[in-house]
Amino acid sequence: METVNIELLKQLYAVMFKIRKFEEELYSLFLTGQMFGTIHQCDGQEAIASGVCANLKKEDYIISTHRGHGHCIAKGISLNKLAAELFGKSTGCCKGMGGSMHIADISVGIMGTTAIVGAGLPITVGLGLSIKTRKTSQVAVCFFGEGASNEGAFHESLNMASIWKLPVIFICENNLYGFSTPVSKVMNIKDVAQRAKSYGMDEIVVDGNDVVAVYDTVKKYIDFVRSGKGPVLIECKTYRHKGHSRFEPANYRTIEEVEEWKKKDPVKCFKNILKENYHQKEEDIKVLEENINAEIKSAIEYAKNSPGPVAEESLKYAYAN
Amino acid sequence: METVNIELLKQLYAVMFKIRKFEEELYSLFLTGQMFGTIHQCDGQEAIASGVCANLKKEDYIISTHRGHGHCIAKGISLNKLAAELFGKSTGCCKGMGGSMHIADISVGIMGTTAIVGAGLPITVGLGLSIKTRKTSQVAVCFFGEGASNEGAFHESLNMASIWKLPVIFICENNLYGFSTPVSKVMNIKDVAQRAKSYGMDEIVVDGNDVVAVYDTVKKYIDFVRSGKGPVLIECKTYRHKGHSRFEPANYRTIEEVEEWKKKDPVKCFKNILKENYHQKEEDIKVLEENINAEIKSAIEYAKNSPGPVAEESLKYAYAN
Amino acid sequence: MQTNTYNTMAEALRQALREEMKRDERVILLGEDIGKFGGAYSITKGLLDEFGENRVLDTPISEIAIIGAALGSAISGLRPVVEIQYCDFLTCCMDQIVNQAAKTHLMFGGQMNVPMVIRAPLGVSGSRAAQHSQSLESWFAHIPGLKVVVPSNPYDAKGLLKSAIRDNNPVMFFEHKLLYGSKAPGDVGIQKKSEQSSVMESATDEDYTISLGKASIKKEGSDLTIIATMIMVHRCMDIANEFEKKGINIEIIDPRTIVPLDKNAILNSVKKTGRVLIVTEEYPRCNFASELVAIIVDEAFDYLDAPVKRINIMDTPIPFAPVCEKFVLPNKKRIVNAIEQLLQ
Amino acid sequence: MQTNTYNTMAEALRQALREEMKRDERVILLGEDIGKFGGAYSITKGLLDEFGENRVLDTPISEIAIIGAALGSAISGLRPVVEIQYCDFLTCCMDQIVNQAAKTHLMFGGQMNVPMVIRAPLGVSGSRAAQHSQSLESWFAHIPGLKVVVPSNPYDAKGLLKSAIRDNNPVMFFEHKLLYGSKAPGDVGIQKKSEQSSVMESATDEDYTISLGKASIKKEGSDLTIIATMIMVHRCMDIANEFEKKGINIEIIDPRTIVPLDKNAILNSVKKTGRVLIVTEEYPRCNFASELVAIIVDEAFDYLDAPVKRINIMDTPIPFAPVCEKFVLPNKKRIVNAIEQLLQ
Ligand SMILES: Cc1ncc(C[n+]2csc(CCOP(=O)(O)OP(=O)(O)O)c2C)c(N)n1
Ligand SMILES: Cc1ncc(C[n+]2csc(CCOP(=O)(O)OP(=O)(O)O)c2C)c(N)n1
Ligand SMILES: [Mg+2]
Ligand SMILES: [Mg+2]
Repeated sequence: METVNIELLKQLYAVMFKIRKFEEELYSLFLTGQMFGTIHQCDGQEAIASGVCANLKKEDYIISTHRGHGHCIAKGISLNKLAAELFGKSTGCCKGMGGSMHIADISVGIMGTTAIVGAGLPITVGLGLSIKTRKTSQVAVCFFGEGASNEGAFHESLNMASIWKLPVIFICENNLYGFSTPVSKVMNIKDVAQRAKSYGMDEIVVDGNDVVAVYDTVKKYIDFVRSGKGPVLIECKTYRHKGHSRFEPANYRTIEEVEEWKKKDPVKCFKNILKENYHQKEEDIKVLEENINAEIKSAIEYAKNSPGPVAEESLKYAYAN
Repeated sequence: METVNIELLKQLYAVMFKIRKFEEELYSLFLTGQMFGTIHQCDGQEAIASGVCANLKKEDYIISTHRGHGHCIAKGISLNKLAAELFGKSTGCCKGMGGSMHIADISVGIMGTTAIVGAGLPITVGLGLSIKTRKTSQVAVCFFGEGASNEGAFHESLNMASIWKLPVIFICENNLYGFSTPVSKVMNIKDVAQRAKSYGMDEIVVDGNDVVAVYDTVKKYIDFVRSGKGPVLIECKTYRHKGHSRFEPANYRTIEEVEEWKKKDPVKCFKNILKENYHQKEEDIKVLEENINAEIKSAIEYAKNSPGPVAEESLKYAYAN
Repeated sequence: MQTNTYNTMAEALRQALREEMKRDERVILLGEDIGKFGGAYSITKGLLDEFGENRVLDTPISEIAIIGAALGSAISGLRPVVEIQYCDFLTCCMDQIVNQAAKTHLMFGGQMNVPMVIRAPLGVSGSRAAQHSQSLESWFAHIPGLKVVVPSNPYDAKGLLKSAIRDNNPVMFFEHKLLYGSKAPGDVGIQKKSEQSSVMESATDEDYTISLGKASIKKEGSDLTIIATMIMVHRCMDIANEFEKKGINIEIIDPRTIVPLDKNAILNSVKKTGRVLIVTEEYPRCNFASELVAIIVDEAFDYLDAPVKRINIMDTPIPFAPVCEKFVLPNKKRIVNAIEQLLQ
Repeated sequence: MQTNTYNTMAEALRQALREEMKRDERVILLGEDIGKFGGAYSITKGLLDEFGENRVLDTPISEIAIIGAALGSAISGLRPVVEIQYCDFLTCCMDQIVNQAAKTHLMFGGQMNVPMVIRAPLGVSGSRAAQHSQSLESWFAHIPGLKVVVPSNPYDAKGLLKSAIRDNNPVMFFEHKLLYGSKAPGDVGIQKKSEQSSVMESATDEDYTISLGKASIKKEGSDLTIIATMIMVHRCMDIANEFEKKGINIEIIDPRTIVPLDKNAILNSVKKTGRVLIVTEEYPRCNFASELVAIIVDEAFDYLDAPVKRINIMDTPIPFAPVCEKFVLPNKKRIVNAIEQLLQ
C-alpha cells in the first residue's frame, strides 16, 4: 500500500473479523445441533477474501467453492440473507434451496458457489467472456483451493481465459490440504502459481495470511485485467484452522503445524499491526468488533425466526419460465 | 546416435516407408470407395512413430489416438491384422469390431487407440501404474496431438504420472493443427513442452520430422523412465500432409505452408541422408522398399479376401465372461 | 420479399442460428472448428463472416471449459449456443452440464436463468464405431433442469432450435448425423434417399417457432401407434406406408422434445389404437423408450390391447463392421416383426 | 476359528475389500483420501496399514486420471477398485467410464478384459443439497458394457462387492450413504433406526459371494409386488409390515443388481401378484424404474391387474431445505398412497 489509508485498513480488518466471527458462530450452532447439512469453514483464510474483495466493485463478479462463506461476506452479501440461507429459510439469498455450499446473491455480484471441486473455474471463464462480449469494465474473480488445481477443469479454464484474454482473476487459496491430502503428496512442484506459465501467464505468489499483501497484489494486477490484457492467477499461501468440514478433526495434520500457523492468524496478526504500526486504539477496534458481533447475532436471530419454504415450493425452481 | 548403426538406420527408414505406403494405399482405397467408416492419416509424421518405437521392446506398451496407424505399424502389428481390421473383417486384430480408430494388438503391446481426444493419456497412466505395481521393467508410451494438450485429461494425467513417478513417456505430436484449428489460436505459449514444468518435469522439444533426433531423444530418457525415476513429456514438431480425416482438404492451411513442410518430408529427407551421409545405394533401398510394397499389397489382399464377422457376433463382445 | 426454402436439416439449422443471431445480439456461438471451417458438419458455415469473431468463437479442444464458458455467460447476460462435435464427447463435460447448468436455477433460488443451448450430432452414421455413434439423449432427459430436443426434419429443426435459443433453461439439442443431408468437408453426413420420406419437410424463411413440448403426428392411423424419434421417424414412416397398402393404418408420433414431453398427444393416440410400438436409436436400458412405456402404462393402462413394445439399439457398444452395425440397429426387419406381433 | 459379524454396511464393505485384497494381490485401491484417512465414509480405514502404499493409493483430486489409472491397470494385469467420493463426481470422468472402460472389450475384439470396480456413495443424506445427493445409477445401467450393483444391506453388500471384484467387466458399485451406518470423521452417515428393518442382515467372515444378477426376495407376499433398491427396500419393508397387520401381504423384491438383471425373479412375482409398485431414489425420467415397467409390460402384460406404478425423486434438482428435501423424496406418504391406489 503506497499511501496509507487508515479507513481501508480498518475495513480490511472489519471484513476479516466479520468472517471469523460468523464462522465461529456457525460452528457453535452446529455443535449444539441447531443446524443441518454440512459446512466447510474458512477460519484462518480470511485475509484472502478480504484483501481480494476490497479491490472489487459491486458489479464485479465472484465465483466460489464449498468453502465460500468468507468470499461472500467480503463481497458484501447481507448477513441476514446468508444466515437465513444456511438455515434453509425462504428469506435466504437462495430461498433455502442452496444451503451452505450454494450461495449466490447477484445483487452484489456473487454469481454462485459450487461444491464440485474445480467446477467454478470454467464458469468464471464464462463470466469473463460475457464481460468481454458486453464490453463492460467488470472483472470476474474465481476462488478455488490448491486441490482444485489438479482437476482438468483448472487446466482448460486457465488456457481458455488466457487465449481469449478474458478479464478473470484466478485466486488459488493454497491451504496446504485438499480434504486430508497434503499438497506435497499430489503435486510435484512448490507453487501452484508455477502452472500459470503453461498458459503464458505470470507466476504470482503471495502470503495469503497478510491481508495487505493480498490487497496490494490484486491491486497491482486488476487494471491489467480490467483493461482486457488477460487473466492472472494469484496463489495465496494460507492454512485453515478447522477441519475440512463440520467436525472433521483434521488429525492428518500435526499439532505443531497447526500451532505454527495459528501464530500467523491473519485476523489476530493484523489487529496487532493496526495497533502497533498504525496506532489504532484497542477501544476503537472494540467498538468496531462489537458492532460486527451485534450484526452477526441479529442475522442469526433473523435466520432462526424467518419462515421456511413450504414443501411444494422446491418444485417451482427446477425450470425457469 | 553415438556410434552409427547402419542396420538401425535402415530399420528406422523401413518403418517410416511402410507407414507412408500403407497410408497412401488406404487413401486410394478410400478414394475408390472400397473402404468405409473414416480414417485419420499420419503421412508426414512417420518419423515420430518410427523413432519412438525403435526404442521399445515388444512387451512395452503403447496407447494411441484416432491417428494411430503409424504407431501400430511401428510397434510391430502385422499388416494383415491391421488391414483386415480396417476392412472390418474377422481376421482383423479386433475382429472387425474396432475399425480404424480402435486398433489394439496386445501380443505386441498395442494396448489400444482411442478416438476421444486426450482420453489415451489417463489410460497410459494406468499402464504405468500397473508396471510399477507389478515391478516389471516395461515402459508405457502415449501418443497424442497438441490439440489434446488442451484437454483436462492431459493435465490430470501428467500430474498423476509425475507424483507417482510412473514409467510413462508422453509423446506429443505437434502437427500445428487440431482438426482445422491452428495451435497458435488455442495456446498462448510456444511449446506444449513448456507445460511439463507444471508437473516438475523437463521441457523437451525435438524435431519430429528427424527420425534420428526422435530416436536419440527417446533413447536418452528411456532408461530414466524404465528405472522408475518418473515420466517424461517429449514434444515432436511435425506436420500432417493430408487433411484431418478422409478427404478433408485442409483449406485452412496455406499452400505455402504445406509446401514448406513437404520439403521437410521425413521419409524423403531421411532417404537422402541414408544415401548421402551413409552411402546406401539406391538399388539396395529399392529392394527394401519393394519388399514393403509387396507386404502391403498382400496385406490388403488378405484383408479383402478375409471373411467378415457374422451379424450376431457383435453381441458376444459387449461383456467379458 | 424473396422466400427461401431450406431442404436439408443442415441448412435449416444454419438459418435458425442466423435468424436468432440477427434478432438478438446476445446470442453467441461456441465450439470446436465452428468458425471459418464451419463445424464438422458445416452447420455454422458462413456465420463467422456474417457475425464476426465476437459472436462466433472457435474454441480449444476443452469441452469442460466450453460448457463453463457458455454457462458463465448465460448467467450474465448472453445466450450462448454451443456445438459439441459429437454427442459422445458430452461425456467430457457432464459435470458442467448436469451439476452446474441444470441445477443453477434451483440452487440459487431462481436468481439466475440459464439460457443456453448445447447442440450435438448423434447416432450411427456408417461405421464410425463405438465412440462416434451413440445416442445419449436419455441421459440428459434423466436430469431435472434440462430440456431435450430431438428433431426429425428441417422444418421442425428450425422451429425447435429457435425456441431452444429463446428458452431460459439449458436445452440439449440433438441432431442425427444422417439427417443433416449435407456433405461435410470432413466426415460426411450421408442421407439415404429412401429414408427421406414425406416427413422431410423443408424449412422456410418465416420467423416461426415450434414450442418445446408439442409432439407432431407425422401420419394418422387407427390400428397401431408408433412413437419414434429422429431418423427412426423416417424408417418407421417407410414401413408404415408399406403396411398402409395392406390396409393397416399406423399412426406415427414424433414427440420432437423429450423434455418437456407432450403426454397428451401420446396418450390420445394410445387411447385410439390400443397398440404401441416405440422405436428409438438409444441403448436399450433405462431409456426414453422405457419412460414412454411407463407413462403409457400408468395413464392409459385400460386402453391397451397388447403389451407396449420397444425397439432400440441392441445391448452392446456399437461395432465397426457394417454387417454388425446394421444388425444392432433398429432395422426394418426388427420393426416389421414387432408390428406384426403387436397386430396379432 | 473366530467368526466375526459385520453389522454395518461400512464394515461389511471394508471386510469384502480386505478379503479380496488378501486373496488376490492384483487387487489395488485408488481414490481420494482413502489411505491413512480411510475415505470420506471410512470404508477403507485401516487398509493402508494392512496392505501398504502400493496397494492403497491416495490420489489427487483428478477423477479423469483416477479412472484412467484404474482402466489402464485393469487391462494390464491388476484388478483395481476405485472409490469416487460421491456419485455426483462421476460426472467428472464419464468419458473414461463410458467411452473407454465400458467399450474396451468390444472395441478391441475381446482381447482385453476390464476387471475394475468403481465404488461410489449416492443418495440423499440430509441437506447435502443438489450436488451431493443424487442417485445416478441408471445412467450407467443405460450403457452396454457396464454392470451396476445397488446393495441394500451389509450381508448383500459384502457378497456383491466380492463378486464385483472377481468380475471381468467394469462394475459400478453404488452405496447409499444412509445405509453405511457408520459415523465418518467428516460428513456423517446417519442411520435412522426405523429404517434398519429386518433386511439389515449382517455380513459374516465367510468367503461367500453373491452372483451379480440374482435378486433377493426380502419379504414374500401375494397381494402386491414392490420392487425397491437400496434404502427404499427398508422404507418399503417398514410400510409392508404395517400393511401386513391389516391383512395385506406385500412381496418385496430387491434386484440387488440392475445390470445384469434378474428378470425371472421379478416376473415370477408379478405373475403371482398382478400388481406392481417400483420405488427407487432416482430422478423420475428414463430411469431404472421405467426400465422395470417396460420389461414387466413386455413380458407379463397378461398378468397385470393394474397399471405398474413408479415412485422416485420428484422432477427437480434436490433442494437444501429439509422440508423440501423430504417432500421430493419417495417418502412414506407417497408410497402408502400408491399402494392403496394399486390395491383398489
Ligand atoms: C470433483 C470433486 N471431487 C472431489 C470432491 C470432494 N471434495 C470436496 S472439497 C475437497 C478438497 C478440496 O481441496 P481444495 O481444492 O484444496 O479446497 P479446500 O477444501 O482446501 O478449500 C474434496 C476432495 C468434490 N467436491 N468434487
Ligand atoms: C474429446 C473430443 N473432442 C473433440 C473430438 C473431435 N476431434 C477428433 S480429432 C480432433 C483434433 C485433434 O487434434 P490433435 O490432438 O492435435 O491431434 P491430430 O488430429 O492433429 O493428430 C478433434 C477436435 C474428439 N474426438 N474428442
Ligand atoms: Mg486446500
Ligand atoms: Mg494436431
